[in-house]
Amino acid sequence: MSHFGFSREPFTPERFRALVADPVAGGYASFEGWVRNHNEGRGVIRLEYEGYEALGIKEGSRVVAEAFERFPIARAHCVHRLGVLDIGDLAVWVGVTAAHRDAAFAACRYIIDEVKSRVPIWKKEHYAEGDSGWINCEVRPADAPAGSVPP
Amino acid sequence: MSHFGFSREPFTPERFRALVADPVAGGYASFEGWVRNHNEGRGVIRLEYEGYEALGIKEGSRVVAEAFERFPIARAHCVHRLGVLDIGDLAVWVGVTAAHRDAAFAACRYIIDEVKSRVPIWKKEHYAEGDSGWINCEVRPADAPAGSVPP
Amino acid sequence: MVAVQIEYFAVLREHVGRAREDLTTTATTVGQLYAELDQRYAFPEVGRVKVAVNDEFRDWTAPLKDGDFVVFIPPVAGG
Amino acid sequence: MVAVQIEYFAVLREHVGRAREDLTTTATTVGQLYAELDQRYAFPEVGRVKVAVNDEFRDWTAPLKDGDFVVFIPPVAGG
Repeated sequence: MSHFGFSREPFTPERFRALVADPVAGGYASFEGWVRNHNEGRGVIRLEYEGYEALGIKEGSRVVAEAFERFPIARAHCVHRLGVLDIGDLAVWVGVTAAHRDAAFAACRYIIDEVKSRVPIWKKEHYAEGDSGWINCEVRPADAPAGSVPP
Repeated sequence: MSHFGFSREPFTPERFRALVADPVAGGYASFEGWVRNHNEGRGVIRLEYEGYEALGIKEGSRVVAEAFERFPIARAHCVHRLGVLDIGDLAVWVGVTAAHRDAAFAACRYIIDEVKSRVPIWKKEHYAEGDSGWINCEVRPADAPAGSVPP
Repeated sequence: MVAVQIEYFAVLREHVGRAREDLTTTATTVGQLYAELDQRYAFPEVGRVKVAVNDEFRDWTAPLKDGDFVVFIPPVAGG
Repeated sequence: MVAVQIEYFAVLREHVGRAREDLTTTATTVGQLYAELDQRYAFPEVGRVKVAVNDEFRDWTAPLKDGDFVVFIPPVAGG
Protein backbone atom coordinates (compact mmCIF):
# COMPACT_ATOMS: atom_id res chain seq x y z
CA MET A 1 0.00 0.00 0.00
CA SER A 2 1.23 3.45 -0.83
CA HIS A 3 2.14 5.73 2.08
CA PHE A 4 0.79 8.82 0.34
CA GLY A 5 -2.69 9.49 -0.92
CA PHE A 6 -5.15 12.11 -2.06
CA SER A 7 -8.67 12.59 -0.78
CA ARG A 8 -11.35 14.39 -2.78
CA GLU A 9 -13.65 14.29 0.24
CA PRO A 10 -13.19 15.79 3.72
CA PHE A 11 -11.55 13.32 6.07
CA THR A 12 -10.72 13.09 9.75
CA PRO A 13 -7.23 12.19 10.98
CA GLU A 14 -8.52 9.30 13.08
CA ARG A 15 -8.98 7.04 10.09
CA PHE A 16 -5.37 7.44 8.96
CA ARG A 17 -3.94 7.63 12.46
CA ALA A 18 -5.04 4.02 12.88
CA LEU A 19 -2.87 3.12 9.88
CA VAL A 20 0.31 4.16 11.69
CA ALA A 21 -0.50 2.53 15.04
CA ASP A 22 2.17 0.01 16.01
CA PRO A 23 2.92 -1.79 19.27
CA VAL A 24 6.62 -0.85 19.04
CA ALA A 25 5.71 2.82 18.73
CA GLY A 26 6.18 5.00 21.79
CA GLY A 27 5.74 8.26 19.96
CA TYR A 28 3.28 9.54 17.38
CA ALA A 29 3.99 12.91 15.79
CA SER A 30 1.49 14.42 13.43
CA PHE A 31 1.06 17.57 11.43
CA GLU A 32 -2.12 18.93 9.94
CA GLY A 33 -2.38 21.83 7.56
CA TRP A 34 -5.64 23.71 8.06
CA VAL A 35 -7.12 26.38 5.83
CA ARG A 36 -6.48 29.65 7.63
CA ASN A 37 -8.43 32.85 7.21
CA HIS A 38 -5.51 34.97 6.07
CA ASN A 39 -2.34 34.84 3.98
CA GLU A 40 0.26 37.53 3.50
CA GLY A 41 -2.03 40.14 4.97
CA ARG A 42 -5.13 39.28 2.93
CA GLY A 43 -8.39 37.80 4.14
CA VAL A 44 -8.97 34.33 2.70
CA ILE A 45 -12.50 32.87 2.47
CA ARG A 46 -11.83 29.52 0.81
CA LEU A 47 -9.22 27.47 -1.04
CA GLU A 48 -9.05 25.13 -3.98
CA TYR A 49 -6.46 22.39 -4.29
CA GLU A 50 -5.75 20.82 -7.65
CA GLY A 51 -3.42 17.83 -7.95
CA TYR A 52 -1.67 15.90 -10.68
CA GLU A 53 -2.64 12.69 -8.99
CA ALA A 54 -0.69 10.02 -10.87
CA LEU A 55 2.63 11.82 -10.39
CA GLY A 56 1.62 13.18 -6.99
CA ILE A 57 1.14 9.71 -5.53
CA LYS A 58 4.51 8.61 -6.89
CA GLU A 59 6.36 11.67 -5.61
CA GLY A 60 4.55 11.70 -2.26
CA SER A 61 5.35 8.02 -1.78
CA ARG A 62 9.00 8.73 -2.58
CA VAL A 63 9.04 11.43 0.10
CA VAL A 64 7.70 9.01 2.72
CA ALA A 65 10.14 6.32 1.58
CA GLU A 66 12.98 8.81 2.06
CA ALA A 67 11.75 9.49 5.60
CA PHE A 68 12.00 5.75 6.31
CA GLU A 69 15.59 5.75 5.03
CA ARG A 70 16.63 8.79 7.04
CA PHE A 71 14.95 8.21 10.40
CA PRO A 72 14.32 5.13 12.59
CA ILE A 73 10.55 5.23 12.36
CA ALA A 74 7.89 2.53 12.59
CA ARG A 75 5.17 3.81 10.24
CA ALA A 76 4.33 6.94 8.31
CA HIS A 77 1.52 8.16 6.12
CA CYS A 78 0.43 11.36 4.41
CA VAL A 79 -2.90 12.36 2.88
CA HIS A 80 -3.63 15.56 0.96
CA ARG A 81 -7.08 16.97 0.26
CA LEU A 82 -8.14 18.06 -3.22
CA GLY A 83 -11.11 20.22 -4.20
CA VAL A 84 -12.77 23.21 -2.56
CA LEU A 85 -12.00 23.77 1.14
CA ASP A 86 -13.42 26.20 3.69
CA ILE A 87 -11.66 27.96 6.56
CA GLY A 88 -10.61 25.44 9.20
CA ASP A 89 -10.80 22.46 6.85
CA LEU A 90 -8.06 19.88 6.94
CA ALA A 91 -5.81 20.27 3.87
CA VAL A 92 -3.03 17.81 4.62
CA TRP A 93 -2.31 15.26 7.32
CA VAL A 94 1.03 13.62 8.15
CA GLY A 95 1.36 10.95 10.83
CA VAL A 96 4.54 9.20 11.93
CA THR A 97 5.14 6.65 14.67
CA ALA A 98 8.50 5.62 16.09
CA ALA A 99 9.98 4.00 19.16
CA HIS A 100 11.32 7.41 20.19
CA ARG A 101 10.00 10.91 19.67
CA ASP A 102 13.14 12.38 18.09
CA ALA A 103 12.65 10.29 14.98
CA ALA A 104 8.88 10.79 14.92
CA PHE A 105 9.21 14.58 15.01
CA ALA A 106 12.06 14.71 12.50
CA ALA A 107 10.36 12.43 9.99
CA CYS A 108 7.03 14.24 10.30
CA ARG A 109 8.76 17.55 9.63
CA TYR A 110 10.69 16.09 6.71
CA ILE A 111 7.57 14.71 5.08
CA ILE A 112 5.50 17.90 5.28
CA ASP A 113 8.40 20.06 4.08
CA GLU A 114 9.14 17.84 1.09
CA VAL A 115 5.50 17.27 0.19
CA LYS A 116 4.87 21.01 0.14
CA SER A 117 7.85 21.70 -2.09
CA ARG A 118 7.85 18.66 -4.42
CA VAL A 119 4.44 17.07 -4.83
CA PRO A 120 2.45 18.49 -7.79
CA ILE A 121 -0.39 20.16 -5.91
CA TRP A 122 -1.58 23.70 -6.58
CA LYS A 123 -3.48 26.00 -4.27
CA LYS A 124 -5.83 28.74 -5.37
CA GLU A 125 -6.82 31.23 -2.70
CA HIS A 126 -10.13 33.07 -2.87
CA TYR A 127 -9.95 36.41 -1.09
CA ALA A 128 -12.50 38.42 0.86
CA GLU A 129 -12.34 41.12 -1.86
CA GLY A 130 -13.63 38.64 -4.44
CA ASP A 131 -10.44 37.99 -6.42
CA SER A 132 -8.34 34.86 -6.33
CA GLY A 133 -4.85 33.66 -7.13
CA TRP A 134 -2.72 30.56 -7.59
CA ILE A 135 -0.16 30.56 -4.77
CA ASN A 136 3.50 30.69 -5.84
CA CYS A 137 2.40 31.22 -9.46
CA GLU A 138 1.34 34.85 -9.41
CA VAL A 139 4.53 36.60 -10.42
CA ARG A 140 4.28 40.38 -10.33
CA PRO A 141 6.60 42.03 -12.89
CA ALA A 142 9.10 43.12 -10.24
CA ASP A 143 9.34 39.55 -8.93
CA ALA A 144 9.93 37.87 -12.24
CA PRO A 145 13.59 37.05 -12.76
CA ALA A 146 14.59 37.23 -16.40
CA GLY A 147 14.62 33.82 -17.99
CA SER A 148 12.95 32.14 -15.06
CA VAL A 149 10.54 30.32 -17.33
CA PRO A 150 12.18 27.37 -19.03
CA PRO A 151 13.36 26.13 -21.30
CA MET B 1 -8.83 27.49 31.72
CA SER B 2 -5.54 25.74 32.33
CA HIS B 3 -3.60 24.53 29.29
CA PHE B 4 -2.48 21.36 31.05
CA GLY B 5 -4.57 18.62 32.56
CA PHE B 6 -4.63 15.06 33.81
CA SER B 7 -7.06 12.36 32.78
CA ARG B 8 -7.74 9.31 34.93
CA GLU B 9 -9.79 7.79 32.10
CA PRO B 10 -8.75 6.87 28.56
CA PHE B 11 -9.31 9.75 26.16
CA THR B 12 -9.13 10.35 22.44
CA PRO B 13 -7.17 13.25 20.97
CA GLU B 14 -10.20 14.58 19.05
CA ARG B 15 -11.78 16.07 22.15
CA PHE B 16 -8.71 18.15 22.97
CA ARG B 17 -7.78 18.82 19.37
CA ALA B 18 -11.01 20.84 19.14
CA LEU B 19 -9.72 23.02 21.98
CA VAL B 20 -6.78 24.25 19.90
CA ALA B 21 -8.72 24.88 16.67
CA ASP B 22 -8.41 28.49 15.58
CA PRO B 23 -9.28 30.25 12.30
CA VAL B 24 -5.87 31.96 12.21
CA ALA B 25 -4.14 28.59 12.49
CA GLY B 26 -2.62 27.14 9.34
CA GLY B 27 -0.66 24.44 11.11
CA TYR B 28 -1.48 21.95 13.84
CA ALA B 29 1.37 19.90 15.28
CA SER B 30 0.66 17.20 17.78
CA PHE B 31 2.53 14.59 19.69
CA GLU B 32 1.15 11.52 21.40
CA GLY B 33 3.02 9.23 23.73
CA TRP B 34 1.77 5.66 23.40
CA VAL B 35 2.56 2.72 25.65
CA ARG B 36 5.02 0.62 23.71
CA ASN B 37 5.67 -3.08 24.19
CA HIS B 38 9.36 -2.72 25.03
CA ASN B 39 11.81 -0.50 26.87
CA GLU B 40 15.57 -0.84 27.06
CA GLY B 41 15.43 -4.36 25.70
CA ARG B 42 12.68 -5.65 28.01
CA GLY B 43 9.16 -6.69 27.08
CA VAL B 44 6.57 -4.41 28.68
CA ILE B 45 3.00 -5.60 29.24
CA ARG B 46 1.43 -2.56 30.90
CA LEU B 47 2.22 0.73 32.63
CA GLU B 48 1.07 2.71 35.62
CA TYR B 49 1.27 6.47 35.79
CA GLU B 50 1.05 8.24 39.14
CA GLY B 51 0.89 12.03 39.36
CA TYR B 52 1.18 14.70 42.00
CA GLU B 53 -1.78 16.44 40.49
CA ALA B 54 -1.89 19.79 42.31
CA LEU B 55 1.74 20.60 41.50
CA GLY B 56 1.59 18.80 38.15
CA ILE B 57 -1.14 21.07 36.85
CA LYS B 58 0.78 24.14 37.97
CA GLU B 59 4.07 22.99 36.45
CA GLY B 60 2.45 21.70 33.26
CA SER B 61 0.62 25.00 32.83
CA ARG B 62 3.90 26.86 33.31
CA VAL B 63 5.47 24.76 30.55
CA VAL B 64 2.69 25.65 28.11
CA ALA B 65 2.86 29.31 29.14
CA GLU B 66 6.59 29.27 28.37
CA ALA B 67 5.81 27.85 24.92
CA PHE B 68 3.51 30.82 24.30
CA GLU B 69 6.32 33.21 25.29
CA ARG B 70 8.92 31.51 23.10
CA PHE B 71 7.01 30.76 19.92
CA PRO B 72 4.36 32.62 17.88
CA ILE B 73 1.59 30.09 18.40
CA ALA B 74 -2.19 30.41 18.45
CA ARG B 75 -3.23 27.73 20.97
CA ALA B 76 -1.67 24.86 22.88
CA HIS B 77 -2.82 22.18 25.24
CA CYS B 78 -1.42 19.08 26.94
CA VAL B 79 -3.16 16.20 28.70
CA HIS B 80 -1.48 13.34 30.57
CA ARG B 81 -3.08 10.04 31.50
CA LEU B 82 -2.88 8.63 35.02
CA GLY B 83 -3.66 5.09 36.16
CA VAL B 84 -3.10 1.68 34.56
CA LEU B 85 -2.45 1.66 30.79
CA ASP B 86 -2.14 -1.18 28.30
CA ILE B 87 0.09 -1.45 25.22
CA GLY B 88 -0.97 1.08 22.61
CA ASP B 89 -2.87 3.27 25.07
CA LEU B 90 -2.47 7.02 24.82
CA ALA B 91 -0.27 8.28 27.69
CA VAL B 92 0.16 11.92 26.79
CA TRP B 93 -1.18 14.25 24.13
CA VAL B 94 0.20 17.65 23.09
CA GLY B 95 -1.50 19.82 20.47
CA VAL B 96 -0.32 23.20 19.18
CA THR B 97 -1.74 25.44 16.48
CA ALA B 98 0.02 28.37 14.83
CA ALA B 99 -0.18 30.45 11.70
CA HIS B 100 2.98 28.71 10.45
CA ARG B 101 4.30 25.22 10.97
CA ASP B 102 7.75 26.20 12.27
CA ALA B 103 6.26 27.57 15.47
CA ALA B 104 3.75 24.73 15.81
CA PHE B 105 6.47 22.06 15.59
CA ALA B 106 8.90 23.90 17.86
CA ALA B 107 6.32 24.59 20.56
CA CYS B 108 4.97 21.03 20.45
CA ARG B 109 8.46 19.67 20.89
CA TYR B 110 9.23 22.13 23.70
CA ILE B 111 6.09 21.17 25.61
CA ILE B 112 6.60 17.40 25.47
CA ASP B 113 10.29 17.69 26.38
CA GLU B 114 9.64 19.94 29.36
CA VAL B 115 6.60 18.02 30.55
CA LYS B 116 8.57 14.79 30.55
CA SER B 117 11.44 16.28 32.52
CA ARG B 118 9.64 18.63 34.92
CA VAL B 119 6.07 17.62 35.66
CA PRO B 120 5.75 15.33 38.71
CA ILE B 121 4.53 12.17 37.02
CA TRP B 122 5.98 8.73 37.67
CA LYS B 123 5.86 5.69 35.44
CA LYS B 124 5.95 2.09 36.63
CA GLU B 125 6.62 -0.51 33.97
CA HIS B 126 5.33 -4.06 34.34
CA TYR B 127 7.50 -6.53 32.47
CA ALA B 128 6.74 -9.75 30.65
CA GLU B 129 8.82 -11.61 33.27
CA GLY B 130 6.45 -10.51 36.02
CA ASP B 131 8.57 -7.89 37.76
CA SER B 132 8.13 -4.14 37.61
CA GLY B 133 10.04 -0.93 38.16
CA TRP B 134 9.68 2.80 38.54
CA ILE B 135 11.37 4.40 35.53
CA ASN B 136 14.29 6.72 36.30
CA CYS B 137 14.09 5.70 39.97
CA GLU B 138 15.65 2.25 39.88
CA VAL B 139 19.26 3.03 40.59
CA ARG B 140 21.50 0.03 40.38
CA PRO B 141 24.52 0.36 42.71
CA ALA B 142 26.91 1.10 39.84
CA ASP B 143 24.64 3.91 38.62
CA ALA B 144 24.27 5.67 41.93
CA PRO B 145 26.57 8.67 42.22
CA ALA B 146 27.72 9.26 45.78
CA GLY B 147 25.66 11.90 47.50
CA SER B 148 23.09 12.01 44.71
CA VAL B 149 20.25 11.93 47.18
CA PRO B 150 19.77 15.29 48.83
CA PRO B 151 20.09 17.03 51.07
CA MET C 1 6.40 14.30 -36.27
CA VAL C 2 5.11 12.78 -33.03
CA ALA C 3 1.61 12.69 -31.61
CA VAL C 4 1.49 13.57 -27.91
CA GLN C 5 -1.11 14.33 -25.29
CA ILE C 6 -0.71 17.32 -22.98
CA GLU C 7 -2.49 17.95 -19.68
CA TYR C 8 -2.65 21.38 -18.08
CA PHE C 9 -3.14 22.05 -14.39
CA ALA C 10 -3.97 25.05 -12.26
CA VAL C 11 -2.80 28.40 -13.61
CA LEU C 12 -1.84 26.88 -16.98
CA ARG C 13 -5.19 25.09 -17.34
CA GLU C 14 -7.04 28.32 -16.69
CA HIS C 15 -4.79 30.23 -19.07
CA VAL C 16 -5.09 27.74 -21.92
CA GLY C 17 -8.79 27.24 -21.28
CA ARG C 18 -8.78 23.46 -21.29
CA ALA C 19 -7.29 20.57 -19.35
CA ARG C 20 -6.10 18.31 -22.17
CA GLU C 21 -5.12 18.52 -25.79
CA ASP C 22 -3.75 16.14 -28.40
CA LEU C 23 -1.02 17.57 -30.58
CA THR C 24 1.15 16.54 -33.49
CA THR C 25 4.45 18.32 -33.31
CA THR C 26 7.89 18.55 -34.92
CA ALA C 27 9.43 19.18 -31.46
CA THR C 28 12.01 16.54 -30.54
CA THR C 29 12.41 17.44 -26.84
CA VAL C 30 9.93 18.44 -24.17
CA GLY C 31 11.69 21.81 -23.98
CA GLN C 32 11.01 22.41 -27.68
CA LEU C 33 7.39 21.39 -27.14
CA TYR C 34 7.08 23.91 -24.31
CA ALA C 35 8.55 26.66 -26.49
CA GLU C 36 6.11 25.83 -29.27
CA LEU C 37 3.13 25.98 -26.91
CA ASP C 38 4.45 29.12 -25.19
CA GLN C 39 4.54 30.80 -28.60
CA ARG C 40 0.94 29.81 -29.22
CA TYR C 41 -0.50 30.53 -25.77
CA ALA C 42 1.93 33.09 -24.28
CA PHE C 43 2.01 31.28 -20.95
CA PRO C 44 1.97 33.57 -17.91
CA GLU C 45 5.29 34.08 -16.13
CA VAL C 46 4.93 31.88 -13.10
CA GLY C 47 8.52 31.20 -12.09
CA ARG C 48 10.28 27.89 -12.54
CA VAL C 49 8.21 25.35 -14.46
CA LYS C 50 9.03 21.62 -14.39
CA VAL C 51 7.92 18.92 -16.78
CA ALA C 52 6.72 15.35 -16.45
CA VAL C 53 6.52 12.75 -19.22
CA ASN C 54 4.36 9.67 -18.68
CA ASP C 55 3.91 10.55 -15.01
CA GLU C 56 7.61 10.98 -14.17
CA PHE C 57 9.64 14.15 -13.77
CA ARG C 58 12.02 14.64 -16.70
CA ASP C 59 14.69 17.10 -17.83
CA TRP C 60 13.79 19.69 -20.43
CA THR C 61 16.16 17.94 -22.84
CA ALA C 62 14.23 14.66 -22.63
CA PRO C 63 13.32 13.36 -26.10
CA LEU C 64 9.70 13.43 -27.15
CA LYS C 65 8.31 10.12 -28.39
CA ASP C 66 5.13 9.22 -30.14
CA GLY C 67 2.33 8.68 -27.61
CA ASP C 68 4.01 10.58 -24.77
CA PHE C 69 1.80 12.14 -22.12
CA VAL C 70 3.28 15.50 -21.13
CA VAL C 71 2.47 17.73 -18.16
CA PHE C 72 4.03 21.12 -17.45
CA ILE C 73 4.27 21.76 -13.73
CA PRO C 74 4.13 25.35 -12.50
CA PRO C 75 5.40 26.05 -8.95
CA VAL C 76 3.59 23.81 -6.50
CA ALA C 77 1.88 24.87 -3.27
CA GLY C 78 0.67 21.91 -1.27
CA GLY C 79 -0.13 21.98 2.44
CA MET D 1 8.31 21.91 66.92
CA VAL D 2 6.10 22.14 63.84
CA ALA D 3 3.27 19.87 62.70
CA VAL D 4 3.47 19.03 59.00
CA GLN D 5 1.80 16.67 56.57
CA ILE D 6 3.82 14.60 54.12
CA GLU D 7 2.61 12.87 50.97
CA TYR D 8 4.59 10.11 49.29
CA PHE D 9 4.37 9.18 45.63
CA ALA D 10 5.52 6.32 43.48
CA VAL D 11 8.71 4.58 44.61
CA LEU D 12 8.72 6.45 47.93
CA ARG D 13 5.06 5.64 48.62
CA GLU D 14 5.69 1.97 48.03
CA HIS D 15 8.85 2.04 50.16
CA VAL D 16 7.23 3.84 53.09
CA GLY D 17 4.07 1.77 52.76
CA ARG D 18 1.59 4.63 52.88
CA ALA D 19 0.67 7.75 50.93
CA ARG D 20 0.35 10.30 53.73
CA GLU D 21 1.52 10.92 57.25
CA ASP D 22 1.21 13.68 59.82
CA LEU D 23 4.39 14.44 61.73
CA THR D 24 5.59 16.73 64.50
CA THR D 25 9.25 17.54 64.01
CA THR D 26 12.11 19.65 65.31
CA ALA D 27 13.39 20.06 61.71
CA THR D 28 13.54 23.72 60.67
CA THR D 29 14.14 23.18 56.93
CA VAL D 30 12.70 20.73 54.42
CA GLY D 31 16.21 19.34 54.00
CA GLN D 32 16.38 18.53 57.71
CA LEU D 33 12.95 16.93 57.50
CA TYR D 34 14.12 14.73 54.61
CA ALA D 35 17.21 13.68 56.58
CA GLU D 36 15.05 12.80 59.59
CA LEU D 37 12.71 10.67 57.47
CA ASP D 38 15.58 9.10 55.54
CA GLN D 39 17.03 7.97 58.87
CA ARG D 40 13.73 6.42 59.84
CA TYR D 41 12.82 4.83 56.48
CA ALA D 42 16.20 4.43 54.73
CA PHE D 43 14.81 5.76 51.44
CA PRO D 44 16.01 3.91 48.35
CA GLU D 45 18.68 5.60 46.28
CA VAL D 46 16.74 6.96 43.36
CA GLY D 47 18.90 9.80 42.08
CA ARG D 48 18.14 13.46 42.54
CA VAL D 49 15.08 14.09 44.69
CA LYS D 50 13.28 17.45 44.67
CA VAL D 51 10.89 18.85 47.22
CA ALA D 52 7.62 20.76 47.11
CA VAL D 53 6.00 22.67 49.95
CA ASN D 54 2.32 23.56 49.69
CA ASP D 55 2.26 22.51 46.03
CA GLU D 56 5.26 24.57 44.89
CA PHE D 57 8.82 23.47 44.24
CA ARG D 58 11.19 24.76 46.95
CA ASP D 59 14.88 24.66 47.78
CA TRP D 60 16.10 22.18 50.35
CA THR D 61 16.94 25.12 52.63
CA ALA D 62 13.33 26.35 52.67
CA PRO D 63 12.11 26.85 56.26
CA LEU D 64 9.50 24.46 57.59
CA LYS D 65 6.38 26.11 59.02
CA ASP D 66 3.53 24.77 61.08
CA GLY D 67 0.88 23.27 58.79
CA ASP D 68 3.16 22.85 55.77
CA PHE D 69 2.29 20.15 53.23
CA VAL D 70 5.52 18.54 52.03
CA VAL D 71 6.11 16.23 49.06
CA PHE D 72 9.43 14.64 48.13
CA ILE D 73 9.74 14.22 44.38
CA PRO D 74 11.86 11.37 43.05
CA PRO D 75 12.99 11.56 39.40
CA VAL D 76 9.95 12.00 37.17
CA ALA D 77 9.08 10.01 34.07
CA GLY D 78 6.09 11.43 32.27
CA GLY D 79 5.22 10.74 28.66
